[in-house]
Amino acid sequence: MNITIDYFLILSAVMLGAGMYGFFTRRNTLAILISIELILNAADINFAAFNRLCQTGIEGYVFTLFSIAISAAETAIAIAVMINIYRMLKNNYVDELDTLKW
Amino acid sequence: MNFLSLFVLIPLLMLLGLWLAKGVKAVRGVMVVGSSLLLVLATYLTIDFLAQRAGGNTAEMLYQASFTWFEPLNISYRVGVDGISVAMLLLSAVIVFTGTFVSWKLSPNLKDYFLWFTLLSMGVFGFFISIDMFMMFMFYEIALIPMYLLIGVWGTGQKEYSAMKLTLMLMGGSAFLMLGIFGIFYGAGGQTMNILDIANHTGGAHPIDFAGQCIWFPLTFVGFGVLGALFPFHTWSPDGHASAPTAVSMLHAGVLMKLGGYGCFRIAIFLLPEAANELNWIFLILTGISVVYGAMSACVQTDLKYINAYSSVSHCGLVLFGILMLTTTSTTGAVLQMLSHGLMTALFFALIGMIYGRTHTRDVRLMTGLMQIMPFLGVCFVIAGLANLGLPGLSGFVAEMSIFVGSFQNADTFHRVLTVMATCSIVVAAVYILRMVGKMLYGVCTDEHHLKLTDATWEERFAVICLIACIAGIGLFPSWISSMISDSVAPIIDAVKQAI
Amino acid sequence: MNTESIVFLVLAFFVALFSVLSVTTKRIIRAATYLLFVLFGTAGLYFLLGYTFLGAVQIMVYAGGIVVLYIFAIMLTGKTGDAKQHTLTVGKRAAALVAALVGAGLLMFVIITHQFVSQQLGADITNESAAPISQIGSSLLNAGEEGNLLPFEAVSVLLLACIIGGLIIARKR
Amino acid sequence: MTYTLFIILLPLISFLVLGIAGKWFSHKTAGWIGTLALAGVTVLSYYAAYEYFFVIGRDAVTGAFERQVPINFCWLPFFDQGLHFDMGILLDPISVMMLIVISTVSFMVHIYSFGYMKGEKGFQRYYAFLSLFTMSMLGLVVATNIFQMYLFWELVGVSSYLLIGFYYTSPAAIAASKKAFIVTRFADLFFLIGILIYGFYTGSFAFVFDTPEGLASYAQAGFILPLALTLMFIGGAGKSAMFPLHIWLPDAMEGPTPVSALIHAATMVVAGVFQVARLFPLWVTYAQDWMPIIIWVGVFTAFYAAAVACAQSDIKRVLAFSTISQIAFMMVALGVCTELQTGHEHVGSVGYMASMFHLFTHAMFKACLFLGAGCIIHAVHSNEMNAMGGLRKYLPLTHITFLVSCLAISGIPFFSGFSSKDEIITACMAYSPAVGYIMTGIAAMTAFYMFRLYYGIFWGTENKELHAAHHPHETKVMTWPLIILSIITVGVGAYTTLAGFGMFDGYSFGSLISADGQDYRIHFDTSVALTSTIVAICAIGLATWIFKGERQPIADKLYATFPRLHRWAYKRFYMDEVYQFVTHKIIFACVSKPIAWFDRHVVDGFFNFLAWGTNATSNGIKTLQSGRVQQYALVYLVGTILLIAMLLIF
Repeated sequence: MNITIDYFLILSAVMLGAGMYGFFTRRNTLAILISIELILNAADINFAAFNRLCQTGIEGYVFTLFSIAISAAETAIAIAVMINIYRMLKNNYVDELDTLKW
Repeated sequence: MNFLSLFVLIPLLMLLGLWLAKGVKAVRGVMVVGSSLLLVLATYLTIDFLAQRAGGNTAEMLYQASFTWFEPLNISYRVGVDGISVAMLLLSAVIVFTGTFVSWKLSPNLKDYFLWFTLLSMGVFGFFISIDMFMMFMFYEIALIPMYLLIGVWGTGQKEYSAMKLTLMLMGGSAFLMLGIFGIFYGAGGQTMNILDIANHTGGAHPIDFAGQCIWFPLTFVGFGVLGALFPFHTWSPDGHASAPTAVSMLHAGVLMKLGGYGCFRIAIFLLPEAANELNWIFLILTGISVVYGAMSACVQTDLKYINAYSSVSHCGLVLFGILMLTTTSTTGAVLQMLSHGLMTALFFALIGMIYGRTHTRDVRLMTGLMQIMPFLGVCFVIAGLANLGLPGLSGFVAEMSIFVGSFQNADTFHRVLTVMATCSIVVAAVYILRMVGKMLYGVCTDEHHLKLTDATWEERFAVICLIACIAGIGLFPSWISSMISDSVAPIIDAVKQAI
Repeated sequence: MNTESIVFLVLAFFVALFSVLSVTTKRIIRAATYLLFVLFGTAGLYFLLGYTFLGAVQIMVYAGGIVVLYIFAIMLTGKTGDAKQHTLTVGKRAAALVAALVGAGLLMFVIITHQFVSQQLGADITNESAAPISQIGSSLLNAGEEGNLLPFEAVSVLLLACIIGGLIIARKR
Repeated sequence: MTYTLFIILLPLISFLVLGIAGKWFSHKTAGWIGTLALAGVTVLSYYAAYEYFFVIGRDAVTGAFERQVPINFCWLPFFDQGLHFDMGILLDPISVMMLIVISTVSFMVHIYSFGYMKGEKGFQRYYAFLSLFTMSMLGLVVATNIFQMYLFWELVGVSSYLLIGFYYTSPAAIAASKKAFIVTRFADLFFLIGILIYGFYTGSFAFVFDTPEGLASYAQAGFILPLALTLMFIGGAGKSAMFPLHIWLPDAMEGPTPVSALIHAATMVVAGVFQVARLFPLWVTYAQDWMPIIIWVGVFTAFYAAAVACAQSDIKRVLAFSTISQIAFMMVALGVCTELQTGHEHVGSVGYMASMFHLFTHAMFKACLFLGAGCIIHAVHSNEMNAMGGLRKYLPLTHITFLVSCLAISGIPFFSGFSSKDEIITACMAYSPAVGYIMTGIAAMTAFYMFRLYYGIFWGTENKELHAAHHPHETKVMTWPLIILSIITVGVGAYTTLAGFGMFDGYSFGSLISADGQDYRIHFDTSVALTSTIVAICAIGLATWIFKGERQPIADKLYATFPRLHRWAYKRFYMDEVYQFVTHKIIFACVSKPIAWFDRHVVDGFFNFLAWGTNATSNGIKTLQSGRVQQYALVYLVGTILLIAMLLIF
């Protein structure tokens, strides 16, 4: 059995599916963020795998690096926002955060 | 500096003055000075206009001036007046002047109120001096928007609903209107927004072909007709008037509704003569219905303002009716009716407002014997009522007779029958006016709260007397103003007649 | 069946399992823990691909930084469970499930039907794409044809902005 | 004769002064201002009449009195067909006669009101309205064209409204004033339509139009001109209270009694007759076939009103119905007039003269009757006959003048009513004996109900308790007008009776006013005169037999025998109820209410529905914008899946 790119892609598809499911069903904002991390990771794996198995050069590699950096930044900000929201509204469930709605 | 522009400039300066004014006294001062200036200006304009006409100046529009405002669409700030506009400007000035006095003690936020009031009057004046379609439209919108706030903030009853309804319906009308205006603009070659240039095409056929006219005519007519309380687009009027504060009702019924009739004539009929000849029967039927229907509805209303609003529907229907009859007399009568209705309905609303301010009810069934308690207001109310039902010697008679005689000059049965139908309204008018007067003023006052009420204050008396003087003035000496109007109407009607 | 294959399969199973667990568990702290496992698994995959630096970054930044942030955030917001999950209607849950499954399925269909021109994991990996750290470093700081200086700078500015933003947003007023 | 302008201006000024500044005047000052203005008007009117008839006199060529138009100007131009609304003063025999009648009666009423209205609240207002009315009525009769007539016609309507509603605290007065105004305005609508038709087809609003073009357009118009005239007649019928538009007049008695005398007996109500007389040349020339309308409306009204008058118990109502009946006589007289040319060989033209003559005499004696009734009401504070009886002891002057007027209206020789009524019957006889006999019969009914009234008031059962409480008495200022009016009645009557029977050959009424303006000397047709006199005397005798005594067994028996008839007549044959039904149950309930409902619910409902629809739509769309990120993502995903699937499939 030879592991080709397909296996990586299927794995990342599973991760993506799981992430999406979590994103749709979770109510806690932090849980949603976790799901987003899953999705990002799936993408990262794809970058790395494509770069390694289908290509010469290092673009995918570098992109993965950037992706990790950006997701770190994103998480930091998101968590800061959520803590702030929690502090103000004592709540972090997405369906109840509707103060600014309409 | 063209002196017509003062009609826009003075309200602008008044706005500035009001903005800077501190305290109620200063606000009133600015309003009184400004509106008096406008009145003086309008009077001067009338005299000078008549003098110029007498001096042989036969130009279609006098005191013309223009500068380009927006090149790509050929929009210019272009002003000029003929007899009709002069009459309307005079009317507006009188109503604004008296409206100031009627709102003397309004609260809260007198200053804000007058700011919007002045903005509204600026729109009205601007509309009447403009001869550029787009400018007219713009001033029309300027006049509409403050109405929303004036009713919504200072109104009574279900004011938000009424304000919303009024604004939305009139805005709907403007949507049609804008379509129509752009239709005319592009139909006439997209070269000019100037009404005179479009109308006075040199030789040959009208620049807008017949099919095009038949599309743009209903659009513009309905667009302005909504404001002129054309059946079935009149329903904003009862609610709007009932909720509006007194001076706003005055200005709205007195002047703003006249924008509708004026616009119908100036744009729909003047610019689209062939369609006007062809399609006027539809609108004649609608206005004929308006006239009788409004009067009939007024008979069973119990709210004073509703009675007057429906009576306005009837009278404004008569305005459009007269215009659509397309004879010089009837159109002159229609303009006279605009003047007369403007004055008398303003008077009526002023009085209703004053009575309402005292009794806190507008239900005729709850008031009796007010004549004994407030004789001045009672007598003026009777005079207003008599003016409304077309008593000779007051302005309504002159206008109605001109319309009826003029309408009857159309020699076919259709127009005849409609005219006869419309004349029926004068009987019905008597019914609702007398019913109202009889219930409210006559009899013995039984309500003990009403017994303590006081008669009019000096500023109220002043406003009311001004209006009555104007009504009686037109009613007793109609020929100068009638001639002034017809001088301007006749060429237009001739042109329309020739367009067939 | 070479070693790489076995390792990959084990890692893939591990990652997939914890991904699913992480989104289905009811307790959020567990979800964070499962995420940690997923991230470790991913790092393993990078190692497997020969990208050791990437794997190290993955562990340091993700596992060491972000998950810790999560844990702190979860603790700060005080609620450990996603209790509200129960209130989600069956219909909505089913819709989400179906959408996720169909999405993933569609993706797999595309992956499987598409013929990728791919090398195999294992011996015949060329050195070119092994990407030694020196090459990465010079690429990141190179403004030339092959360089990635601009995105690098952009990310650095972004990170700076995030530091400041995070501070300001989360600051107690 | 430009000074005639002041005949209109004086009362106008008086109205404005009293109307605007009245409340600062004392009652006395206000009364004096009004009365002096009217005195001025009276003097001017008499002088104008003198000048018109005797200084200017007959035209040398035609031998007729020519129209004088001292003032005429375009008040309001209309711009099509050269139509214009003129205002001016037209003097011809009938307008001059009307000037005399109006100013005389109005002056009398002004004087009388000093006493009658003494101490009333709104005394100044009363005099202001009287001035307004007088002004309008004078303007009406001197109108130079039909439109000016219409203008003043409306004004008299309004002043009548204001005066009927003078006691505005009484519900009956309010209702009566409203009714009067609306009914007459309804009739005026037809008048207006008639004017419109007339103006369009003749190209003018003038009364007489004898240029060739005018004639041509008349000829073209065919039935149009009679139609226009008939429509105008309906207007006149409304003002003159012809059946079925008469219902307002009896109710109008709610106004102060002097007002009834002035407006609802002597002047305004004859406006319709005056209008027909004014347009009479047109009627005779172009619409002769339509004239029976006038006759039969008149005949029926005369009969109907006389019948109702026999059963009324309110003395003012009896007089009101008697007025209706008498005006109908005038109408009939105009209707039976078939030619313009006068002279004894042209019997067809007598009606015009007779009508005008009756208008004149009726104004005088009916005003006298009303003012007398006013004295009585003033004395006993009631309108009902059963509150009176035996008043001759308390009110001797009133009694005598009332008797004189009753004799006049009954048509007894040597009283003015005899001469004019006799001429009317002669004219009717000439037209058709049937009409003549019917009118004679109605004249007898007149005599009967007038003497029923007379005996009911001054003889019969005395209501002693009431009289003891009130001490009925007369006031001097109120009796003077009565005396003057009855002197006129007797004077005119004696003079014309003697002249008519050929005792001497002098001027008579016909010398001044006749259909074509020629001198026409009245000579009675002895058979007609004799018949009507005998009939009248019999009727009076009958009334005496029935009603004179203290107890009235015959009357009671009659009531008992014909209870239904009496009840129907008393209820005026339920005409008011019919109107009530039509206006309230049909027009209000079945037209106005549904229209108002339709407006609120259908028309407005449609726009509210539009608003609701917009709102509902946007509410529907709004739920899509739920603000839930997860839902968005789900939708986004579904969209993506669909797109990809589509790409894969196609």
